[in-house]
Amino acid sequence: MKLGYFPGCSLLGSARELEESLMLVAKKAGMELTTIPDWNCCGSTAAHNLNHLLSVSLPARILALADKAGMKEVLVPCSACYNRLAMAQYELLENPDLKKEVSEIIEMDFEGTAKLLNVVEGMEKIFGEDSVLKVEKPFEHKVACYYGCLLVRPAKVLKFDRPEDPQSMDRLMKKIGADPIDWPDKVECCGAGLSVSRTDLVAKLSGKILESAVKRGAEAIIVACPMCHSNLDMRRENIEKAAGKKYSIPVLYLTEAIGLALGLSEKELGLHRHLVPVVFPIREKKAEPEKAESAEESAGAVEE
Amino acid sequence: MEGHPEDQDQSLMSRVREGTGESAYKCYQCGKCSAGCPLALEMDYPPSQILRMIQLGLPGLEEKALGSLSIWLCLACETCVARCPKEVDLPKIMDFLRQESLRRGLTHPTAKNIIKFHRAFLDPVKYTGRAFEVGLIADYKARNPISAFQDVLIAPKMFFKGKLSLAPHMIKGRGEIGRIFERAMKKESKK
Amino acid sequence: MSEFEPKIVAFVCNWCTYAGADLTGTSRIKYASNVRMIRLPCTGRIDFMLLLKAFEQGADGIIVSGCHPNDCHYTAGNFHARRRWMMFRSLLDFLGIDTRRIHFAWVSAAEGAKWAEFVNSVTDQVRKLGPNEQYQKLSQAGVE
Amino acid sequence: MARIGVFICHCGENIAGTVDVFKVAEAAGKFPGVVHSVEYKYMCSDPGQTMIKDAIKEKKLTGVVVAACSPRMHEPTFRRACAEAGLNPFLCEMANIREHCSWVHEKGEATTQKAIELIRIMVEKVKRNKPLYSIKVPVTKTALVLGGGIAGIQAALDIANAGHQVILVERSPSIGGHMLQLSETFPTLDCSQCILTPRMVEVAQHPKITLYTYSELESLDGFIGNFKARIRRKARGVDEKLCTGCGVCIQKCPQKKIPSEFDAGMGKRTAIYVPCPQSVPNQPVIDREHCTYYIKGKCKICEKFCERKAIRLDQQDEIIEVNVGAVVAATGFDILHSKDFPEYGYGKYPDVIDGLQFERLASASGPTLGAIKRPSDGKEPETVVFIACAGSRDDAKGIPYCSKICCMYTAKHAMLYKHKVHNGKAYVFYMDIRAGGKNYEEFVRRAIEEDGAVYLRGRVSRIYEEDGKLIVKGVDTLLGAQPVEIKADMVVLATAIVANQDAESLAQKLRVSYDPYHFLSEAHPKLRPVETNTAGIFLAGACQAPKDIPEAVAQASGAAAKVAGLFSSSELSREPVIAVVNRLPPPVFSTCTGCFLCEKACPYQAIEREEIKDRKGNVIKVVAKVNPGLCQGCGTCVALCRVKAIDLQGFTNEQVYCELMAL
Ligand SMILES: Cc1cc2nc3c(=O)[nH]c(=O)nc-3n(C[C@H](O)[C@H](O)[C@H](O)COP(=O)(O)OP(=O)(O)OC[C@H]3O[C@@H](n4cnc5c(N)ncnc54)[C@H](O)[C@@H]3O)c2cc1C
Ligand SMILES: Cc1cc2nc3c(=O)[nH]c(=O)nc-3n(C[C@H](O)[C@H](O)[C@H](O)COP(=O)(O)OP(=O)(O)OC[C@H]3O[C@@H](n4cnc5c(N)ncnc54)[C@H](O)[C@@H]3O)c2cc1C
Ligand code: SF4
Ligand code: SF4
Ligand code: SF4
Ligand code: SF4
Ligand code: SF4
Ligand code: SF4
Ligand code: SF4
Ligand code: SF4
Repeated sequence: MKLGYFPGCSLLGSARELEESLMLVAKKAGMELTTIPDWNCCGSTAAHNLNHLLSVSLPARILALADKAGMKEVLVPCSACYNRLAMAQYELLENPDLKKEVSEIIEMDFEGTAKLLNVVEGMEKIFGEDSVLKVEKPFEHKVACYYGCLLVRPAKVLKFDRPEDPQSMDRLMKKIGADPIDWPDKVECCGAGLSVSRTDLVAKLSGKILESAVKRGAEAIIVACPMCHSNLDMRRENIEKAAGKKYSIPVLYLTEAIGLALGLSEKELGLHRHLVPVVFPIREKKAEPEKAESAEESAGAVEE
Repeated sequence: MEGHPEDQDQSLMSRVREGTGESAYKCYQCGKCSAGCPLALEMDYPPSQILRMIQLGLPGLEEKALGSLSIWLCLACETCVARCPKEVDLPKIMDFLRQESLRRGLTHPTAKNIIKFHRAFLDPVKYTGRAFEVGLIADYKARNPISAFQDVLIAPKMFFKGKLSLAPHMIKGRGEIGRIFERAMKKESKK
Repeated sequence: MSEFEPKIVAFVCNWCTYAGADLTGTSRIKYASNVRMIRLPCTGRIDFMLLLKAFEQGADGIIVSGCHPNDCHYTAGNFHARRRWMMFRSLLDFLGIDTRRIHFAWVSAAEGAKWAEFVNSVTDQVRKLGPNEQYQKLSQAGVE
Repeated sequence: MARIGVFICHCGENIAGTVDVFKVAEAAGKFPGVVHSVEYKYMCSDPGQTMIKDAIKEKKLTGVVVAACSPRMHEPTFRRACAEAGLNPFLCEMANIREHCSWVHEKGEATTQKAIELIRIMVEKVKRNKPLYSIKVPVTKTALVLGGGIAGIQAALDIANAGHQVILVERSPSIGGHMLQLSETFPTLDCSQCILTPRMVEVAQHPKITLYTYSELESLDGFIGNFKARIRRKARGVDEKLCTGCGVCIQKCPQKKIPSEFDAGMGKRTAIYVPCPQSVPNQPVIDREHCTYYIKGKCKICEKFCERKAIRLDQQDEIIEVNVGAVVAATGFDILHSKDFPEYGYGKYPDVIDGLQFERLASASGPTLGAIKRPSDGKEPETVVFIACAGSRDDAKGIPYCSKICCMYTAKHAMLYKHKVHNGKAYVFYMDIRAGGKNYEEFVRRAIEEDGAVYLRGRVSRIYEEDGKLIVKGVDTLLGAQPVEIKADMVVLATAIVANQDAESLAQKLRVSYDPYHFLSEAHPKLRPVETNTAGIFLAGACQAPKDIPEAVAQASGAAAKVAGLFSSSELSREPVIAVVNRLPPPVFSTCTGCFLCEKACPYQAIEREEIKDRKGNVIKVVAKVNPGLCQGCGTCVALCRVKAIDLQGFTNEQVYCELMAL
């Protein structure tokens, strides 16, 4: 199987481990990822904030390159890039005038035929129903699946999962033996693009998310987005300072968690790159049989 | 950024409609957006009030909206539009207001840092085709010496974790990207 | 000034516009005497071939008027008329007939003054267009 | 050969002042076919009418044109005069030379000329007029009422009390509708069941009302005065004639955990059940979906214990056919359900409930006997948040309209809660308070001023659970849109009022139109609010739009008055201005090609399909046929028919073309 692939800038830098773990798992599943040749930055929040045309044109070039390379489906692991690309694609397909204008700006014909897949959809493909992959080391932890805002909204454009209470990552986690908690902050915003310029606000928002997960007994937060990861992991000190409280809960990319369950090593998956060490509280092994319960029920059990 | 007088005597309301296809009149001020907005409490005016200022179009209110901090704090998290009963695309309007605010030179003083950051982010993209995290931090620090110290603190850690590469990535289509920037900038400022 | 007095045929519905024109009368509002009214139960009854017939009979202008949307005595007749008019107009364009000779209006039973204004304005406009020789020419061309 | 008489009126100076009536009479006399042309001062006066009558007889007129005022004024007068002289009234037309001529133009040649032309047009028309006869249809004086909520009950009682037979069809096992589920009712707070149950009993006992519960309309054919309805009586599993309603079967049934529809899921019921103890009729039905016997093939405990041997486990549905003259649709409403509120966790958190569930909690006969206890743990909630406009006025949820009653019942709920839980805190999030009825605003103010309900203007964005509390994230727009967070023990959503799920299919069965939200449409929003555009079918209650009880009752009585009016004579007389499809001798039968464009366009569903068969019964052709009971004479079909197979009597193609030829 083959998929087009758009890494995005942060996967070359601050989110290297997302790329590393994704590639390993994909390889194990025999999935070939072909990078869009000569791809550029999607412009991220910055372009979106400052210049609308730019924020559409930069993704348009990427999508045009994908079309040119004949890619039917493109996996975009960074949620931020995924969101920008999908939005631009939607806007351009809806608005022929804009499409014309942008085609001129990027000096290429924009068709926008490639279907974009986010990292969760990508993992569903790689590690789906008929996957050859076997869970070797069940990831038996209580986890909080954190989707963030960019993966599900706007629902009209992205058409991915339920926008208020998504389940797809939870399902993947159950598949590797984890126990996803039911919590209300799955799609709350972590502060995203204000990470550097208003770290104070990011610390507040991300802090709320951490607190909510920890309070409900989560032992790890599973994320799908480099921005979420950097805000919850790299900004941990800021969060702790703002909250006046320490948090040891690690933040893993879903690809890393799946990689671990598939028996890949921490080192290969890039876990050492996290600022918050990936350690779990030691649990005494209970002899009771596997509980196949719904997320709601398990959450209820914690509250008792 | 130069003002276009014939544009300015157009009401902000109709400018928004032109620029975004969204009508601020659709909003009936239920406040659901403000209730769910993660940053409403940090904003000088909660999102629904920004819309109200546009709706009324009374003297002074438009400038107040364009000069607000709110429009720069908006994270484009889309929580508001996802729940808005009238399907008002607030983030899109916020986008437009930011650009309008820049065009009219009305940006809120505290927003300057945010804008500086965005510019610092885009600069390397313009010249190399991709974002450059080390450069970004250095550049932003240069533009904004006061609040960058925190990033200076974590930058070395990131470096040692292998998360920062010291050289920017140069793509082949750099020339194209440069032209994309030029055209987009020119066209937007004319709007 | 030209001596030309256009002949205008109005197809109106019984419930709204006919009654509205009655009100113009009861209110003694004066208007151009060029118009001849054909009363029909509803604008929905108007077969647009009738309009061609009117042109053929020498009408220089045509008015079609009925109830306001949603006020149709028969619920939806006026919508049907509207929809057919859209199709008919492209047919007229195709035939080369000046669509400015046909005017559509909504005049309710309470809009006596509006009726007078409307008739006057249509009469003025058609007067400016001059006699509808075009149709005669066209139809003759078609015959020969 | 036509012999037309033209009668020109002066109307005193009203016409003669601007139009030269003498010249007009002279000109009209020369029109081909006109054998008589006179003017007179006041045509509508007795001498004027006599002139016409005499002329008809003396000159053997075959048509009459009265050139006078608007036909909307005196057409009936002159048509009657003609009829009295033995001329078919539809051979008389009027040329409007007053409202459309003398009153609106200056005195002068042009005006006189116009009057002449207007007459010429009518002369040409009347030459083509054919005698028409008004249509008489017999009326079956039995009404069918669909739905046994308060609206259906009221309509049935009013019609029956006017002396007519009524058949009342109710889908559920008992009549009463939503009102039976309510605790107390605004704005007076009287107990719903106390005022409703006597009426229910009256229905059951009324000699003129036949009640079919657990039944549904299968199909309806025919037209005003002459409908044929097929009604499906679903198998109750109980012989109504034998059952005494003792309830032993219900006590013994082992299936005890079925969520009760009547209690809006707050209570449980058995498989053999009555919705509530006050049900009318008070005989149980067996819910086959949950009954052990139907699932597993054995049980029959009810049968064993029924002393009256009334249980009929093998009963089948039965279809009965009835003839009725009028139908009243009173099928009520539904409320929006949980899947539509993911942001409020409705359906996920047991303590987020809807208005009907709160009614059941507050009802003295409800599952908690009127004590306010939250569903999750049965504790008394200390803080309750009420959310108005939940789903209503919400384009994103496809419901842009206001549900009209929720402002009122939310105030009622806050009030009832405060009456029962004195130290409790009641918060109401609202957008506007719509309390336009008699004593309504006063009622809402009482909830705020006397009972201390706290009203916050703003919508709630999100509800989630934390530490056993429901966190309600709202806003107060009166405080500058500041976010407000309330930790609640229970949340009540005033969910939108929506049409029944099967409203669309019901409308299609009845051939009445419905709005985009599937509420049944009235014939005119102001002047015909209880009629539909299908003659003989009327509307009552919330099936037409969200309504409270007073409105539902008022409309029901209105519909009943219409039915009684219709039933006041045994024959219905209608104007013959209707469409007809031509019929020709074989082998053509009709020029109708069977395209049925007319069928789609007719706003009254008056076009039917008729099969033309040869002697052996083979279908040769399917052609359109107009149902004279339904056709209202709009003529839309005529305009559409490409082969001119359908024509409108009184405004035929020939007539209108000839009018144009006379221009
Ligand atoms: C939470 C709540 C609180 C309320 N409180 C008040 C109040 O305090 N005061 C007040 O004035 N109003 C109140 N109302 C409004 C009141 O309930 C309605 O006005 C009233 O019930 C409308 O009566 P109805 O007969 O039109 O409809 P319904 O009560 O809905 O009755 C319709 C009946 O038709 C039956 N039916 C449906 N479809 C079919 C079919 N196809 N064939 C046969 N039968 C069918 C149904 O089973 C039902 O019995 C409240 C409503 C709600 C939701
Ligand atoms: C400014 C305004 C705008 C409105 N706009 C709308 C609108 O857009 N749409 C709408 O639906 N409604 C509208 N309404 C409401 C509408 O006018 C009323 O609903 C309607 O007129 C009520 O009709 P009625 O017959 O009950 O009362 P009325 O119209 O008041 O008629 C009562 C009649 O009884 C006569 N009368 C009074 N006392 C006696 C007596 N003792 N003996 C004999 N005769 C008597 C009066 O002279 C009068 O003719 C409007 C009302 C107002 C004030
Ligand atoms: S949620 Fe929508 S309608 Fe409500 S105040 Fe915000 S923008 Fe306006
Ligand atoms: S998009 Fe902006 S305004 Fe809307 S909720 Fe997010 S931060 Fe608030
Ligand atoms: S018939 Fe009409 S026009 Fe003649 S007198 Fe009577 S009211 Fe006047
Ligand atoms: S079916 Fe028999 S047991 Fe049940 S209520 Fe009727 S009579 Fe009583
Ligand atoms: S047969 Fe069905 S209804 Fe009767 S007792 Fe058994 S479960 Fe109940
Ligand atoms: S009645 Fe009140 S609560 Fe109900 S939809 Fe209308 S405004 Fe909202
Ligand atoms: S439109 Fe004319 S041809 Fe077609 S079905 Fe109707 S009557 Fe027949
Ligand atoms: S005249 Fe109107 S109502 Fe009668 S059949 Fe034709 S379309 Fe239907």
